[in-house]
Amino acid sequence: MTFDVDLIRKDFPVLGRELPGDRPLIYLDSGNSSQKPTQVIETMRDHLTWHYSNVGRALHALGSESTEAYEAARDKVAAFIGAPSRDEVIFTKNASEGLNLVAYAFQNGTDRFRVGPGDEIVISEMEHHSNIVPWQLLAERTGATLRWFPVTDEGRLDLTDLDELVNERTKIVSVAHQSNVLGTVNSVSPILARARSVGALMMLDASQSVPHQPVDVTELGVDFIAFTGHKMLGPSGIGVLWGRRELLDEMPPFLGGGEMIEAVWMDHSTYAPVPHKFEAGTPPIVEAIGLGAAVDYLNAVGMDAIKAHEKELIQYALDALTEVPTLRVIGPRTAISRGGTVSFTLDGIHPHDVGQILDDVFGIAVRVGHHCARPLHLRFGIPATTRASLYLYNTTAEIDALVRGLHHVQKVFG
Amino acid sequence: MTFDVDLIRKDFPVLGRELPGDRPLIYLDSGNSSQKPTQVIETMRDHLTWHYSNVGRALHALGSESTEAYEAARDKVAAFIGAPSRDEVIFTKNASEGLNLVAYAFQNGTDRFRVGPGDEIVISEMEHHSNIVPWQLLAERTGATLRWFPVTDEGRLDLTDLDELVNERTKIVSVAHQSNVLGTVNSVSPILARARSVGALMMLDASQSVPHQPVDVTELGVDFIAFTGHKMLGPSGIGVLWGRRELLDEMPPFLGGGEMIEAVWMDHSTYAPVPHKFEAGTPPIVEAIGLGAAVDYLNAVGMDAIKAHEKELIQYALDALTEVPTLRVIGPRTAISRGGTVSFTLDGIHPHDVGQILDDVFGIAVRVGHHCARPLHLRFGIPATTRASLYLYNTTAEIDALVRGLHHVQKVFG
Amino acid sequence: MIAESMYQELILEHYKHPQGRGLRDPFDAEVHHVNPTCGDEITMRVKVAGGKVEDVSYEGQGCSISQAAASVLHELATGATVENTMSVVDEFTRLLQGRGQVEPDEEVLGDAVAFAGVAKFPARVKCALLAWMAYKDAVARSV
Amino acid sequence: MIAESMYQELILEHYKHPQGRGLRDPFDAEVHHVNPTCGDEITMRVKVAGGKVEDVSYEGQGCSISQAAASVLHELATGATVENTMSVVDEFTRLLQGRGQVEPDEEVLGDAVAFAGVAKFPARVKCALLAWMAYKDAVARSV
Ligand SMILES: Cc1ncc(COP(=O)(O)O)c(C=O)c1O
Ligand SMILES: Cc1ncc(COP(=O)(O)O)c(C=O)c1O
Repeated sequence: MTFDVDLIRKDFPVLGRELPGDRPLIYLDSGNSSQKPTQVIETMRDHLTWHYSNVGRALHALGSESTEAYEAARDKVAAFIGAPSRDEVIFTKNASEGLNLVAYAFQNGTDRFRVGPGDEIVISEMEHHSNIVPWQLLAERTGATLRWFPVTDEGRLDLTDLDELVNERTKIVSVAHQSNVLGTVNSVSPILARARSVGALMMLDASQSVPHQPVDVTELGVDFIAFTGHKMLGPSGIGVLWGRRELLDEMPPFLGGGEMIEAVWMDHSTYAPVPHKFEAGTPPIVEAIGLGAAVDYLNAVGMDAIKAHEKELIQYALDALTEVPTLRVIGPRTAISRGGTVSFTLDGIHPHDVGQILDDVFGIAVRVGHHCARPLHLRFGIPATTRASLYLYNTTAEIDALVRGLHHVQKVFG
Repeated sequence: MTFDVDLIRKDFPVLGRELPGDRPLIYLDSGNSSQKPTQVIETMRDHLTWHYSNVGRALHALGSESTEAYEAARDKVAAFIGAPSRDEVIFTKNASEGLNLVAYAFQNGTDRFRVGPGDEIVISEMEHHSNIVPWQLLAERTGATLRWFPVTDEGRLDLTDLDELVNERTKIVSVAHQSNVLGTVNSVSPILARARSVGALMMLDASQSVPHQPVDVTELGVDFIAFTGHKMLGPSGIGVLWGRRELLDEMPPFLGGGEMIEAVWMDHSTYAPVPHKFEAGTPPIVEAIGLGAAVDYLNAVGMDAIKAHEKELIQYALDALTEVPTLRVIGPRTAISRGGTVSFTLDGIHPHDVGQILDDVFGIAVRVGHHCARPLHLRFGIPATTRASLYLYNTTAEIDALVRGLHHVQKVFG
Repeated sequence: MIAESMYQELILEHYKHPQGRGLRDPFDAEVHHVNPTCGDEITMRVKVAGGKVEDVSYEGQGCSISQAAASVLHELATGATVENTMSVVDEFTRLLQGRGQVEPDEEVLGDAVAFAGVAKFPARVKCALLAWMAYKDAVARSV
Repeated sequence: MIAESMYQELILEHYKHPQGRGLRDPFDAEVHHVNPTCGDEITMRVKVAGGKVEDVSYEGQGCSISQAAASVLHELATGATVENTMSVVDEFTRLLQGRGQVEPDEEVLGDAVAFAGVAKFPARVKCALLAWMAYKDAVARSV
């Protein structure tokens, strides 16, 4: 399959939608959440209509169909990220749950899964709140210390003090694989090498990388990654935590309930092996199946092709945006080691006003605000930015429309 | 709308499905998970196809459409359970998450939300694992003591020692509103009165009651209830925790991440008011919207009518099952204070064999095993039961088929 | 061309040339309000004497709607009776929360009627209300 | 009429009349295995001497498939060489995990070939394997 954006767009009905007032939709907000191809929607609908039942527990015909489809989705996800074992793929409700699950392990666990006063946790200043707040809560509740990598003016991780920041007291380092604001793709290996040398574990928030580039956990060499279905053409309500088997085995249970147990007595329980140990209660069945269909779709297009397409688009966008007077890009200004997300400010015009006029006048959907990364915005001394985030279905024509839109915004506020 | 089961069945395409080998599907496993009407499936599909975007964060046209649909679902659920305020309705991924959320509050909170050695938590022997394991984990991690109500031979809560079990040391009592095995509907008021008199909080696991009878939290008078979308015609991946506003306000955050914050700095955060405080990360958007459609459907049919229909069915089933030799019902044998769920054993035949033959020969879907209530089975001295659980779309003809099927099973193993 | 109507000339004018901006002494109460969804912030001071609003001073950052709303509030409130301003605040709130279905009372609202278009945009309603809620809070604390 | 084929005469026979049931002394190793999805349990003892299985004794509860599988195992293993039984276990495992696609080697399996139909029912595969996995485990611990 050669990459054909027009063909791809046909799979996403909403991209052909007209908003009230004859505005064709121009969707530049995939970093927030992506649209869904018909293939995903129809897979879910078909399952709900003809094959649905609870998984695991049911032995009847529908139960087997649901269980097989659900577990097949796990196989697909495992293969998609190069997981050594399917049992290392834990379905969560979103990326946030995966990050919290690991953070809670350090509150409830023993030995290397236990932090207290004197222990350190390292994150970075460019994190999404979902990779900040769980660790803040952990630190607060255990007395451990939270530390973080600063960010350079160019929007890259500042590793100058790596050896001081990640040290013998560090239990875990958790950073974004790709920033949802800056677009920066962080280079993992120097941090990982340091973490390994001091015996710390390392987690990646891969929410913005897995949807946009080939990700192989074996190659990455980290201990955990979390990502989320809705940003990769899948439905809401489903996320993934991947972790090394021996670590998952060692971690304490997170949520208790049906399906995560081996045997229960009133006064104690034993737990199922992973992945089920971490999947308490009825899982997001149809959502996992939808995510499986999304993975099939991404594979059919090809993650390399998607990455290449986005690289072209962002190169084009970075060039085109330089024409807009006073526009300041927050993050790398070249298409090197960055993905298809660009955030910017315009002098004297608040992002809310930018977003509203782009939407109302041109049907252009961008995200405005701090994008759940308030500390990063504080670091750049700005309360908010306007963000355009691109995906496989976007085109250079849409970027042209954005630039025209920004000129118009400046006219209104001129 | 008068209750017409034939009309209702038309809304559930799968009920007209033929399984391989010309077996019409007879679905008697709704206590495990219910089927979905076309109205729910199409609502989800339409949203995914034309209106989907992330909620809360996005200001553009699709963002508003998704946010309005998501929040409208909250309004529907709040009205459905008679919640004094929509802000008391928290969307979770399932009932288990809601139960764990409250249990974790007692690990991470302060004052009345804090347990330690000497404090007691009271559950019952008829609980689903999802209302046992979270409290076991809490007790284990804090040193609190877990205690439980026994169950009578008839399958009712044994309240003989109520005053001793629930005492000044009790911090919370959490019991099933309706048992998923016995069908028993527990009477809440004596326990609640005692809990109130000693200053304990009270939670109901309403997973099996909200789908099957009118439930009004104001009338019930308890502090928390948890239930789950997939058992009430909604999709998987969505559940509800309802709690009293002042308690939810007092509880510590559970999962940290996007959308549950007010402001974030690197070293601390402040949190959004409820319900958002407890909805970290991208919520199950389309799933909540699907649940809203399920609530609309249930309202249109009428919860009183559904309850009455199930009462007729269970009366019929209890009578019909007495004809099957050696069949022993576990749970109340009369249709008083019980719902449409019946579990039983057959002498010398393991439930797995019962379930398999019912399914393979007749297309009858029942659940077999301990139904995530192993302690209850231990209490009755049996490893497993066969369970038929009924819902609005079931008929007496289906119960007749079950009885015929059981006779056949006995022939095979005779 | 849907929402440009939201950006009334008057709103843009107040945004570009905010009236009474800056924090001034003396004051009876100071409050700080934040809109967490967008990060808009306002610090507001009121000085009340004998049932009359002597000064409303403020400092803030945010979008044109939130900033213009503060400026318009300053103009309407300064010099008016507290009682009077409270009925304006109530009417303004009613208008903004009316999802575009409420017929505004121009008599009461004066210039603030320019915000009628904002009511159709749920996500922006909080922007318009930020300064006005802060004002209500500040007045309550000043007594 | 799909799965009645799963309930072979031979399986029902072993279920109704289990062979070698009961825990006996002497033994070299005892193990307890549980199938958490259905609660089936088995306690199994083996006595091995000079490379030969002298006794396989067991006690358990569960469905016809799991109980018959234990009974068949007892018959096949008792008196055979350990090595020989291990190849039967391997072939049995291969058959059961083959999702109904594997052609069973009757030569190796003997009576155990009756379980071929179970392989088509993923949820029941664990029932059939319970005793056999327990046996493998017990033998490993006996050396
Ligand atoms: C009584 C009861 N409580 C809790 C649950 C758990 O619900 P879920 O699996 O959706 O979390 C169930 C159903 O499985 C149930 O029947
Ligand atoms: C970098 C990053 N991390 C984490 C998340 C959280 O994902 P979710 O909201 O699905 O939990 C997001 C998206 O919102 C993100 O962009």
